[in-house]
Amino acid sequence: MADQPTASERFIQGILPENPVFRQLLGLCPALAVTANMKSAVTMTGAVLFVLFCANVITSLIRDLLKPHLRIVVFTLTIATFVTIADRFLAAYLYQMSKTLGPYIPLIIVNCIIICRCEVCASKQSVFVAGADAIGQSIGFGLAVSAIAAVREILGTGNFFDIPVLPAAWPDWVVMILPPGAFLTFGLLIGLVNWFETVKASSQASEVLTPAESEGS
Amino acid sequence: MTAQGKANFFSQAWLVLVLAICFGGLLAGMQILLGPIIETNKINETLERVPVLVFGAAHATELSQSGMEINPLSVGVEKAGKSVRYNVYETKSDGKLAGWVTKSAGQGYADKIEVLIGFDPRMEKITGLFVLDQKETPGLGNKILEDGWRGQFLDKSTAKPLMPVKGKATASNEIDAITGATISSKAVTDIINTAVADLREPLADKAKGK
Amino acid sequence: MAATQTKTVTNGTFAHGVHPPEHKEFSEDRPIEVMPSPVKVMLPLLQHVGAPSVPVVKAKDAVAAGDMISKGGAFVSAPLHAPIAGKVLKTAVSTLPNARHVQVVPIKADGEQLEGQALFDDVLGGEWSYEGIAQRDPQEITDAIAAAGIVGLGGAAFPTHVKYTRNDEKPVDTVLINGCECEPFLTPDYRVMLEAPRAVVAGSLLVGRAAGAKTIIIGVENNKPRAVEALREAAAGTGIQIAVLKTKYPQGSEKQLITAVLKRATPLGGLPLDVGVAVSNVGTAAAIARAVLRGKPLTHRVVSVTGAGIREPKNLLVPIGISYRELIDFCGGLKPEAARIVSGGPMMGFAFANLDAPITKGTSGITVLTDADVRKAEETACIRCGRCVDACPMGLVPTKIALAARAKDVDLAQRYHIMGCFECGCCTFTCPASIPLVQLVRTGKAQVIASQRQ
Amino acid sequence: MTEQTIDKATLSETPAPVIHVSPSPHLADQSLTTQRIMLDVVIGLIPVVAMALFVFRLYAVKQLAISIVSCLVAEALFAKMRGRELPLKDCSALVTGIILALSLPGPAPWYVGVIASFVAIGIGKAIFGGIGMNIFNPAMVGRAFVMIAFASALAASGYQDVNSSVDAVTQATPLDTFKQTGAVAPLSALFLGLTNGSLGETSALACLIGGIYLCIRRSASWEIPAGVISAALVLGGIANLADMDSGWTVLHHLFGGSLLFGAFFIATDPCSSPLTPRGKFIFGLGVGGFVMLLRLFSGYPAGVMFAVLLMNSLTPLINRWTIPRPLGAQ
Repeated sequence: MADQPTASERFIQGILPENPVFRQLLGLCPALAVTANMKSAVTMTGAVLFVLFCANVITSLIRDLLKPHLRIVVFTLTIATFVTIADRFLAAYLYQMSKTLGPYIPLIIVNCIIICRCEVCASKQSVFVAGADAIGQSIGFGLAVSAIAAVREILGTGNFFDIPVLPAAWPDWVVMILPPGAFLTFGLLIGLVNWFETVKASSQASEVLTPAESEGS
Repeated sequence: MTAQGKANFFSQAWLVLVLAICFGGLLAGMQILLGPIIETNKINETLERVPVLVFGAAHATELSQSGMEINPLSVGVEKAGKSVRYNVYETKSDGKLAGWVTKSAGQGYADKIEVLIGFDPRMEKITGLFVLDQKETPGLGNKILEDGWRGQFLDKSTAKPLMPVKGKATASNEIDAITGATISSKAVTDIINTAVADLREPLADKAKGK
Repeated sequence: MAATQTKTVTNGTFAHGVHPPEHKEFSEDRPIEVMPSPVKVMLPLLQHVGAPSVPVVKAKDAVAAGDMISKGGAFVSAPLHAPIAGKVLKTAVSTLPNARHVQVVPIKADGEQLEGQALFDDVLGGEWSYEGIAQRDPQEITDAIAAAGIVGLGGAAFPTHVKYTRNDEKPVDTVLINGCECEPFLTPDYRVMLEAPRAVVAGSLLVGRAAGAKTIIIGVENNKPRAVEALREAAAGTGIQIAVLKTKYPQGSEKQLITAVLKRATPLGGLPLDVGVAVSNVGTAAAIARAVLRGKPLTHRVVSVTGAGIREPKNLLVPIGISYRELIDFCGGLKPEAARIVSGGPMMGFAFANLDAPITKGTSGITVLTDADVRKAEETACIRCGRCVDACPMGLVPTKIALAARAKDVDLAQRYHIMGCFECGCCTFTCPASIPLVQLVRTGKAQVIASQRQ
Repeated sequence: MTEQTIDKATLSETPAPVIHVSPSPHLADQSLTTQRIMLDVVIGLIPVVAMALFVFRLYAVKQLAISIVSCLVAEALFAKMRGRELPLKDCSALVTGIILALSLPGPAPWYVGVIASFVAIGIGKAIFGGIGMNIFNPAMVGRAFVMIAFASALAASGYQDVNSSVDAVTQATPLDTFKQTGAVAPLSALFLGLTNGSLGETSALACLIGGIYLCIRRSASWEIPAGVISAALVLGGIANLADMDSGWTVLHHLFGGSLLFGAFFIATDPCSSPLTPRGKFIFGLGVGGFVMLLRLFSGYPAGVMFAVLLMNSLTPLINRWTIPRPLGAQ
């Protein structure tokens, strides 16, 4: 257990280095379905944060009691409970948003981010680490869906959080708020992330190489 | 052997069972707490619209404080041997019948369009139109949501079927079609025409009967 | 006679194929010249398809022209004979243009040689009589062909006696004599048809008799009207048909020729024998006539030295084993703009640089190409225009096979019938993106063979 | 005197030329290059462009200029981003630009052409790995994008500008007029192209002239237009027979809308159509069939774009189905 990451490492990693959407390609269903505007993306992030945090904490608390072959059942049970709570809560206090998000809140149950974090982190590490991991991953998820939603909402409607940010002459790219826009934006952003990664890797590689080369000569 | 097997089963699954019971309790508690709020939300969604469709947006807020009464009814209509049911909301102001609101739906360009239509008590004119649900082309067909376009239906007589026309509407029963979305415009108009044809007589009779 | 002539195919052809520039003008009007006798020849022990031949002479042995140098090593093999009188030297190794390293038996000229017109008359000229051919014993003819070491002179160099050995399971009903010469530039077959049509006809009758074929057809492309005329005259009264075919590359390929003339499809991976046909080149037919009627082995052949890169293009009657350098020098040498020396024609021949290599039985010509002939265009992306599909005479999809070869995907390559390709090069010739398709197909074939060995 | 001998010596001594060795074949059809094929398409498009300029005047000039410039700029930009050599010399971006412009309505705003071009080259082509690797027709990818993004500019109403000084633009497109009011445009106008529509699609005559040139040059495979036209004839014929009263005959179906333009210039894009002649014909049938289905049963008056994109997605499957039987195969 000595090589398990610490709480702060878990937190940091979730945000960018192991970003659930762009690096792990998990939770793509909401990333594509609820990113037509910032409001629903942020609400979705909130729901994910709530469910992930609760599920991680509960799983971590009972981690010593888990039987390996029953762990998925327990994860699913826990997740489903908190998803249902989140869903009811939205229906009660954010009725319009709950209608917009439609089936995607219940679908958090099968969102791989959560089951993945329970499996990878919470079932092995302490409550504190699991909680930090949940927050880190949720922030990462939030950043990713917000990035997609920002592009789609701004290009698609000229608005950001429903506030006009582009001049009225802006021709709305309706395609961006339609499903094809989600796929396009997502694909292009992943490409961008990978490109950054390659550039970073190659610059690091050349840094490593340079002293070796000078030694060689 | 069986006893041992059973014991084994419980030793394996006790955690799942305990969790299931705990979570079940939690959910039941949530439902008791939030259930009524959600129910109200659902009813309000339609009912909030009803006064606007009968009295117009300006009057609706003033009136809602006073003695307004909304009764959901279900009206059956026999049509070509088939029975069609409409959800109709009877609106009363200070005990007097103020108008009717009916939910109606029909095929649009992309998917089903669902609307609420308001009528005066005698079913002679349209007092309002609201689109509840639609999936028309953004930028074209979904202009049926816009107030300006829906406003055209206000005070239209139910005597003659409405007609969407391209360009400028001139006759009293004509509606400006949305440019580039004639099909969506026609779909909404058709929904209204059907609802009028089906409900005009039964509701007018009801109003007289009261 | 009249009945057989009406059956003659005109303008027959196969599906697909390409029209490369013919460029026969360099050498088609040059009568066959007899190469002066060389001081030395080198006879590769393997210059045919099959097993290498086994030497029967030792160094320092004196040999006369026509003496056997080596005997066939197996059924599919061919013996070698000395083209000149001389002394056998020590066995050496040489690299042939097809990049094969082979053992060669060098012979140093010694004594009096047959030269000039006398040699020409001995090989191709003189009188050719068809009398008695129909009464000859077929086995005797085949034996004579085998003893003379005759192989396909069109380029493939497949031992000829193998084709005409009677096989009761697969009887031959038609013998096709191939005078198409579809390779650009090359003209040796054309000159043989013009200058020794009776030798060709005699050889055709002999192989027809040997194989027991009912029909003998000589196929010639319609860009050689004079050859057709000469053959018609020589074949008059023999029952041999002359089929005039549309000029198209690769008309001279066995399978394509059979389709063009007989409308028969040789099974994929099969031989002409499977459809009751035996095919031989016109040059081979002439050599057979010489072997059977005059009892002389295959020691000389006609070679074109041609192309824009050679000073004086010529058709030469040369002894087998003479070096490429001597031929090029005899034709005035290379022009400065020469860029590529090809053994054979430009479509299927081998580019090589070792000019000291010897001419073999299968060498039909030396084509010297210039920079202008050789495309230097850079390879660009395949835009799937499908021109290679239109060009492939086998009905394959070259671009897909090439793609599979690049990806080393043996299964995909086989799904597209990679082994059906006979590497005619039509696809590469036609490809607008300059993709080396046939070259990739060759790598793909090697991959397939390697995977089958495992 | 010395000079001469030197000359002679060099002559006999020099087999000086550098001799290359490479595998056969050593000849290539030098007249045939990718660039030449693309130029052929441009030549084939000349009658269509001329007709568009004649009918739509400045509208056509504007759209052509915008699309061509944007496509070339996009091609250069994306090539640079991918670290490739400037690929403009293969002319494929030029072809994409012209076809894109010709598939747009004249009055479409300037940004439509610009965005369509960048999407066409970027998402339609560069992302797949550049020319030859794209599975969809780039011009149609660009057009589909703007069609959904700017629905109002590219829907039937986007073609019409009542106050325009150019005659054609003041009318509604023939297909739309028929769909809305049942009025049928005269066949001669459809054939010559004096009606409104996408810039390149109006003149059946120009499309036929350019298309036949392409087919003769074999820069477009005749099997594809043959497939499109036969499918259109059969389905249009059935529709015609089913509704004899409608003035919209099978010939109207053939000459109206972008059917011929699509058949000859869009569906024949080699990269995104099948390889074998049989596959090409099936592809053509599919395009023609989808066009007619979309025309007869959908809200879109013309469906060439969607038909081509749909069939593009089926191209790998068609290629798989139509592996030709080699000579002599069982």
